[in-house]
Amino acid sequence: MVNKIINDFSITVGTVNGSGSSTANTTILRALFKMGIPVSGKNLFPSNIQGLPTWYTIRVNKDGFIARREEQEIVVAMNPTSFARDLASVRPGGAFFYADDIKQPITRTDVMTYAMPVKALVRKDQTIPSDFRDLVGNMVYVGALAQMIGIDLDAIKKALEFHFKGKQKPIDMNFNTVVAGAEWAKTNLEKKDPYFVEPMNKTTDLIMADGNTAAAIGSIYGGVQFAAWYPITPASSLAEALNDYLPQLRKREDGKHTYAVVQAEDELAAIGMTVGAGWSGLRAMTSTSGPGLSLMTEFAGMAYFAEVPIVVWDVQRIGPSTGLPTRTSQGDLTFVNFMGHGDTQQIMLLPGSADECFEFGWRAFDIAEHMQAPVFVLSDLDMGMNQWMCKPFQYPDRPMDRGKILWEKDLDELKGSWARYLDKDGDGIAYRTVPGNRHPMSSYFTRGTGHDENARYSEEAPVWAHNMDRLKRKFETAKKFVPAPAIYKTKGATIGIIAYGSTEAAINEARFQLEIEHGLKSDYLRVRAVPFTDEVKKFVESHDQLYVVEMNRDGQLHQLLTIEYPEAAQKLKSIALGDGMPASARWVREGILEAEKKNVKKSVKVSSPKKKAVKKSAASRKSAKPSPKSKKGAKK
Amino acid sequence: MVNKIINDFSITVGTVNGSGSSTANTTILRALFKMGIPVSGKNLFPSNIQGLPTWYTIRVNKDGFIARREEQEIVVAMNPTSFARDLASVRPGGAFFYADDIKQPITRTDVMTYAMPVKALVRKDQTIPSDFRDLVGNMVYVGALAQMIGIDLDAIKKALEFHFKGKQKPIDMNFNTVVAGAEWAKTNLEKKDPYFVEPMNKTTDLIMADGNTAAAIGSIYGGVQFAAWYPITPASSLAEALNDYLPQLRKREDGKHTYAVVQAEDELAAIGMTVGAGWSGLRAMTSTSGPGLSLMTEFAGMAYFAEVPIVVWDVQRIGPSTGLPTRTSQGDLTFVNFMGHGDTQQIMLLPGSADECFEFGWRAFDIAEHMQAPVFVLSDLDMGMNQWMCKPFQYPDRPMDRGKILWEKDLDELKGSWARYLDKDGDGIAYRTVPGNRHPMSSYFTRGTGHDENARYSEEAPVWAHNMDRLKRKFETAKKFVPAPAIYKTKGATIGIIAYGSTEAAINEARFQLEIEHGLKSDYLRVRAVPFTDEVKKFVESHDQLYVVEMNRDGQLHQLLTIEYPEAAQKLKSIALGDGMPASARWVREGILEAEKKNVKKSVKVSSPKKKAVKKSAASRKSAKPSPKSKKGAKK
Amino acid sequence: MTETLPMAGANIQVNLAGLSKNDYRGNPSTLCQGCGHNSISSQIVSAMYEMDVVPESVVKFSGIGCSSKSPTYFLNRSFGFNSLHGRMPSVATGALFADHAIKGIGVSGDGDTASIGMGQFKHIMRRNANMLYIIENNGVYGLTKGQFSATAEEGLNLKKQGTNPYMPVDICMEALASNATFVARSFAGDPKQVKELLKAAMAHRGIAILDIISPCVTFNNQENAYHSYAWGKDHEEPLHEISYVAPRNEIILEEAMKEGEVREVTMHDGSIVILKNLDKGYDPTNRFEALRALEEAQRNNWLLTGLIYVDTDKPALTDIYNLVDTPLNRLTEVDLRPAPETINKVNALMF
Amino acid sequence: MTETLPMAGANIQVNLAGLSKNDYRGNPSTLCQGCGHNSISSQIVSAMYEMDVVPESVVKFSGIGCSSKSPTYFLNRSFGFNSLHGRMPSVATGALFADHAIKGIGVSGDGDTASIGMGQFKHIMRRNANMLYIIENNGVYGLTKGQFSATAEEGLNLKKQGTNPYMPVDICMEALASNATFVARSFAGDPKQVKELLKAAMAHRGIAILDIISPCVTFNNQENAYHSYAWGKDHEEPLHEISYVAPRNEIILEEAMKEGEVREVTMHDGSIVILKNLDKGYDPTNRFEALRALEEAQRNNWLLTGLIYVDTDKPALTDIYNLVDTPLNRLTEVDLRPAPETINKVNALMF
Ligand SMILES: Cc1ncc(C[n+]2csc(CCOP(=O)(O)OP(=O)(O)O)c2C)c(N)n1
Ligand SMILES: Cc1ncc(C[n+]2csc(CCOP(=O)(O)OP(=O)(O)O)c2C)c(N)n1
Ligand code: SF4
Ligand code: SF4
Ligand SMILES: [Mg+2]
Ligand SMILES: [Mg+2]
Repeated sequence: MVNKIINDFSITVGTVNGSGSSTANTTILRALFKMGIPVSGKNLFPSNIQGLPTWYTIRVNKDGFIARREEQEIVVAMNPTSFARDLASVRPGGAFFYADDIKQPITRTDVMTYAMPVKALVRKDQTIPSDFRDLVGNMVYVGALAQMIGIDLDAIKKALEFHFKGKQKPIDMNFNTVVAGAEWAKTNLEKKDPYFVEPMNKTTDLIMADGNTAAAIGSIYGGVQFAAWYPITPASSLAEALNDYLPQLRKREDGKHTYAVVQAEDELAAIGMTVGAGWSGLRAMTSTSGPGLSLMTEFAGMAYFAEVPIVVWDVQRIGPSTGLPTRTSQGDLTFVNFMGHGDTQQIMLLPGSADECFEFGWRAFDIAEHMQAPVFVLSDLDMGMNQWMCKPFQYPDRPMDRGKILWEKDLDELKGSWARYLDKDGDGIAYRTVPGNRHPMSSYFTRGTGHDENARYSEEAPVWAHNMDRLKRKFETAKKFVPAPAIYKTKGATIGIIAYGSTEAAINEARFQLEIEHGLKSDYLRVRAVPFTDEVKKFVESHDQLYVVEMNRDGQLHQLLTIEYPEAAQKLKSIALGDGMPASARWVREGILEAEKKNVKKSVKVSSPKKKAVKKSAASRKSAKPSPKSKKGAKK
Repeated sequence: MVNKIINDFSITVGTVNGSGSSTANTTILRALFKMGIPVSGKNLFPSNIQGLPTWYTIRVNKDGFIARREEQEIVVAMNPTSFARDLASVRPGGAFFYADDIKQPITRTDVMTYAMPVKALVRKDQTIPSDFRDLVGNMVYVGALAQMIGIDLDAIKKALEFHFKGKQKPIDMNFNTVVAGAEWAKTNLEKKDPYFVEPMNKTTDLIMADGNTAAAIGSIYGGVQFAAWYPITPASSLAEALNDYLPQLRKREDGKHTYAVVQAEDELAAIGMTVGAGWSGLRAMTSTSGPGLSLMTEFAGMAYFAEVPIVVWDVQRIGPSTGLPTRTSQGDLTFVNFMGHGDTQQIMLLPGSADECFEFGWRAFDIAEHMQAPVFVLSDLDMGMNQWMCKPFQYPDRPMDRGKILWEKDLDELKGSWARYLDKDGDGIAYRTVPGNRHPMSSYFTRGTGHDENARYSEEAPVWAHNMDRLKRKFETAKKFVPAPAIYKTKGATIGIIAYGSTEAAINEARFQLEIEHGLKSDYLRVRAVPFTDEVKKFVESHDQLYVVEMNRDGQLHQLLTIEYPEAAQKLKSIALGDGMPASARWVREGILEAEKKNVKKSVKVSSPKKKAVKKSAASRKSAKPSPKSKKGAKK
Repeated sequence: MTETLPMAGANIQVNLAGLSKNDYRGNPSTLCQGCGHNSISSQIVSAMYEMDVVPESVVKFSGIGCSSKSPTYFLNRSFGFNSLHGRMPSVATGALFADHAIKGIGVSGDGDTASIGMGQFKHIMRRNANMLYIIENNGVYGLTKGQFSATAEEGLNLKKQGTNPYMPVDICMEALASNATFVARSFAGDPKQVKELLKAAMAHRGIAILDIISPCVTFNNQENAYHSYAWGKDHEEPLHEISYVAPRNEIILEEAMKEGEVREVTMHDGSIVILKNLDKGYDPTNRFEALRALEEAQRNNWLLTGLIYVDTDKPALTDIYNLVDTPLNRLTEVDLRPAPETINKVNALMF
Repeated sequence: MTETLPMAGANIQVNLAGLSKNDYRGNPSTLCQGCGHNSISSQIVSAMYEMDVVPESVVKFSGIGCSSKSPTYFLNRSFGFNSLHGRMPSVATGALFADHAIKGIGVSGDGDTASIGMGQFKHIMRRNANMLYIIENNGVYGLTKGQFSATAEEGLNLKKQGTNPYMPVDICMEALASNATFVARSFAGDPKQVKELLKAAMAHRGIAILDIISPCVTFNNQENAYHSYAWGKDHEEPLHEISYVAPRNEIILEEAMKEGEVREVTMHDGSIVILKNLDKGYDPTNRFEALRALEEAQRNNWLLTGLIYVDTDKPALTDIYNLVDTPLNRLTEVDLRPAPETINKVNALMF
């Protein structure tokens, strides 16, 4: 038998949507994590509730590279519909597990195949109620897999105990099936593939979290008081996590609430309510994705202009339009930047990991209230809904910043003399009061129309320009308060890479490969906010060759950097691909290498090379390019 | 007496909103036009229906420069509220006419003042019904003005005949008052100011039109079949002009209609209906302004992605948010360019004159149907609602382009085999069918979700990327079909000016002044569409110093040019001012001169110099910069 | 026609349109097994087949949701537009101007119609657009995994969602308030009635609102829930049966109805709906009666089904606009572009 | 308080809040002379003064339109939010969570509420937000110069606009359909009734819909028009008079009412509205009666005014949420940020 390959491969499980395989898959993920092995789990699911094929991919990597990988060394096929496709997807020399009730031809000889008597084993166990059989059946492949690659059964038990919150009955029912599967495999299967796991210590002091839950909990530590939302994939679980965790984390003796979460009738209402709440002094947020974001445009412009602090989470999915609700993207950057008619500059935060979702969860409120402006936090489906290994959440390292707000006593000191839009401090940020303030001089009139420093309606040209210039000054001030970029240097780096968000894992892996396999050393800057801080400027200035890597078609960050740093325009090159799949080290690496080859300006961005990249990654995604079909075909 | 100044000054009339002075003002405008003198008329009105001050400015200029000018040589004051301000606004040595029933002190000695017995004269004329007196009273200043500066009474008569469509009674009533005013002035007033008009022949073969009417009529010649709209200033008059002119221009024997104009419940519905109509094969349009445009975002993205031909007129007013509904701007450029979440590229047309509004009115449909894409036409309040001298409307010089559309016979030939999103011709534009096609193979399913070439839903990554790349290719194709820029060269020009839309008049005047007074020669390119055509590229490449002049704060065209031409980023400088007032030659000239002085890159755009520019123009707009007031002040 | 067509073969049974039932089907459903929406789709197929509808003369519309996916599962030979969430009414309104011979069939959900779509829903009824507007009403947002929609009863308790604090929207009451010209309700568990009402609605010229309680087996099916099968079965109180008869001579409805009487309402296309009155002389042309019946049902928490209100006199939207006989989307430059000589007249007006 | 305040001087008459009527005024109106909206603003000033309302405990909201400008013309000492066209309800809903002691006063127009705002209007009623929601209803878009709004009667003919082809929205019918807890209508030409209804609405806890026919003298005032003074004067049919009495002991309404009887409805704050029944034993707590009366009025083209429906039992939105006694917007870090030790428990859950 070939030499073992340890802790360095990917497992993909193909099941039917709605068949409850997620418990089984997260159990495997958690068990591996418990064994101290770096892992990641990604769910590739359809925009459907039940019946269509869905896949879950677990990457195991001893060096801690957990980005999506095109190759699948181990594939588990539980779904007849995707059986052929799943079989085809196994890497030569890999392992193919499948439920033996799927009677379909095994068309490959270059992979090891293992048939599992799933139904039979489950039926054998009398303790399992018949209507639970399908569900529990998934545990058979957990057991078989555990046995064949060496997952520690104790780790699996711990995972199940956690999952079922210690409830013995389901724990036993499932664990017994795992054991049954393992034992059956032990006696009936002969290990012919080289893939094994072995315990490590690389996950100590790490946690497993999805970005949406992290964002919700972060918001709670930020003191969120009002959240209005409307359901939309992949953002729903953020608001739902607020509903889950608020009662625990903000529990009080008197059982009363310090917050309100409102499910609005749509996104116009969701942001409208949020604007109302933010205006009246609450830490207010809403969360949505593409289509909902587009509907928020008018209010986004008003919040910018009327200077209302709100936080908007945009968990990006791929668009335009309804697009693919269950595929990821970084496609909303330029839209949000210019969101709203007229001259608008929006503040954006760009978290790059689950723990950063937590951090920005609370920081977003500080920034919004300090700047008296809407703050958009752009996460994405991959970061928001998948399980990520990350640092534990850090308790906020500073007190809340409520910004320049005047209450009764402040107004008494001022003898009631203040002006809502007066730039007293020269930073573009004026002082505000909020409803409920009972001081007779506290009130003012808020409007989306032109106004003077006293909030009075004005059509005077200089008054308008004066106010707009202050808003621009305020945006400059924001550079001092938004998160600085994360910068990773390599001695002797010849190129600089600029990226943001969930591509971090892929980029780190690609940088490693570029250095090892191609001798190409790189520095890496991960932008964490717009407006860009001085660190970004310095990084751009100090590199002659810069690649801006992102998951969209048009190279949106590249466009914003070009506008901000025209003097550097020529050295900024765009590596952009938007096809709904999480970034992989391969396309980052190939994109950079191709760009390095033909050092023609922007060549990468627009045309053929990029399209090639698409085809390649396409191919690597094991699905043929579509070929024109007759209309008739369309009807079948 | 000083030497005459002939056909080169501005007249401003200050009245009360809703007092019906517009008839009087357009009568003066038309009379001057009839006299062959280049003129323009601009209405500076409040966002209010009755009672607030409003101004109408007529510029008379023998050289044909008709942009807004800061100086007022002749001011007519009919409104007590704005009397002092009006008096202060007269240029030293100028003339100040006022209704003698306004009993307020004349605080200046450096202007010639003429009191007019408006009420008395009107009351004298028994033929005028009492409730018509205020209305007709305005004709008194028309008469006095005519007498004092030399407007031809026949020309006035012709103007009134046109205005009242030949109805004798109102014509007489008004003209008699004009004559009375003139005669009274003749016998009672002594001409002490130098401003006179004299007949010329510079308006032959020209017409007078507002951009909204021109756009509506142009759309009718473009064969508009469906228009959905929701009222909003300054766009309403475009849709209302459709209602006015469609019945005349599309009249049929059978009295039936070939079109439908629907007033929707809001802008989401307006564009939704338009998308439905465009999808089903009608030439469909909607018209709106800032706030409405923001509400159209979700559908704009869908129309781009589902490839539905629609035309959207955006008559820009200044924003963000509700902003100033009655002030002009060029502030929606970057917003529309990126309109919609996800990767979106929108086609924009940028008319620069009333006759171009007519031309783009019909061309927009050809482009939309040829490209199977939404086409946004960005006009503005100044162009759309004010009267402009321009070339006569030219009948369309080419047949309608209905684009790639398949009907029954085409499908028979194809044996029903076609695919909605297949790029058969390599130009990114596929073939489409429309509902009502009775061929059994004609139908397909339209969606905003990911789809393959047969319009089937697909979540495959390569299918998505393949389709998005085609859309990008299609956008490239658009460069061949959108209007090329207008280019004006000067021998020995050292700088290039790039602008668009209604600033043309101001820029031409500024170029003239720069050449004569400062020896600075310039070439001028007026962008007429996005995507930019090759002519724009060549112009950019062939100049070392480029000034991008526009009426917004952030230099939006400058931003788009920077993204498109990074290699030229450093020579592109932004001259941007958005304060709601139409561009004047002065700020264009001063902006360029200041930029020329300190040739530091982008210095103009961001900071102090630009702000100075603002203040200057502010000052020139005769209204003090607002100073912080106490809240108490706010309450009075 | 070409041989590539999925047309009826020699010995397959066909209807008067010469089509087999297959010609009315759509793609296989991707909805959950047992979803109420699926049975509605198959009733649409049957109704269209039995009414000899020509698929090409129908256009399908929907918004976004599980329900809004349905148009892919019937009438493959009809054009379809799966629009935006809550925006089906505006898209349909515009599209139906292209060819006034076309009938619209819209399928929406309670979230799509009563939550985000409330505004457009109300306004398309005011305009009386000529379409069958089906609401597959399950009280939840199915596609986003079961949150409460605006039609969920107040106090309804769902495991993951907690308790619904807001008053429910009554689709039929809303339709009456907005002067819809055809208002009916049924229950997906009663395919016969669903089909009859579908036929009646298809025959109606103008907006036909059909609120079909369609249980979400996955997210809203506990015993106590209004939109669940269980609930429907107990509480259902059929208002009157309807059976459809192919076009005959018109019969106009008189005033009062007596117990058990049989009553016919004549549709604009001359076809007839026969009403069998089950209870207290119900007259579906009496708006006041309709309001009363609904108010009573609300108070008693009844699931009132049947043809609740119909008004056959109001002109449909496109009729109001007095359009040319040729479908607008078949007009050409000759009809659409004013003659060259007109341009001078126009320029003469520009002064 | 500082001497810079516009407070009542020594010998100026003040109310129980120690304020003079001036303290309730706003800026001078910029609306047209004779606009119905202006008389409503002055009735608001009077009502608030007479009810001893503390201006700082009221927040003003509006959308966009002539009507929506009104909040600048009353209660200068209250906070105000002139929001977006049709979006007043959502902004108010969010803002009112900040301090549950605050009462919202919203002024909207028929376009702002029934056209673009229909969706949010319907949903704020479902939620029973604690605010007085006034619709200044003139059947046109005043600020954009007189186009038809959604409440314009079908067939209404306006010079510049032509004929309105669509069915009108009946604000009160919509309110009833959406289970609003207070529904009333008045006429700007009847200041006394307007003021009484304003007081009753202010005393109601929950959403109070007040549809006030408010003629647009500039664009919609021909004799034949529903929303014009002329029309109102002839067709107005007062339903019952209301006079307001300061808080006393509660009296609960019994069932049937007899001719001419005097009937009192007790509001949540204990204050009382006395109803003088003019016609056929009208009972404003009977939803069915309300529907009947409106339906009848619609059929006869009557302008029905008065307190049409009231339900004093439903909790207001913020009550449902069981909030702490301190206004939310006065809570500080101590109340809002979980204690440091909790973070480890949280991290333990992340696996
Ligand atoms: C603007 C927008 N917001 C949110 C969504 C997400 N979304 C998709 S379907 C749906 C709800 C569908 O509910 P319903 O209309 O009742 O249909 P059902 O699935 O229950 O049949 C939502 C909120 C969306 N697609 N677009
Ligand atoms: C999104 C948006 N669309 C359109 C407008 C233009 N607009 C301003 S007021 C108004 C109508 C107001 O009508 P109504 O609410 O009845 O108030 P009224 O002026 O009649 O009192 C419109 C359409 C706007 N401000 N915003
Ligand atoms: S989730 Fe509910 S509504 Fe959606 S398909 Fe499944 S059963 Fe039907
Ligand atoms: S236009 Fe009409 S609604 Fe507006 S202020 Fe004037 S009268 Fe009132
Ligand atoms: Mg539903
Ligand atoms: Mg109105």
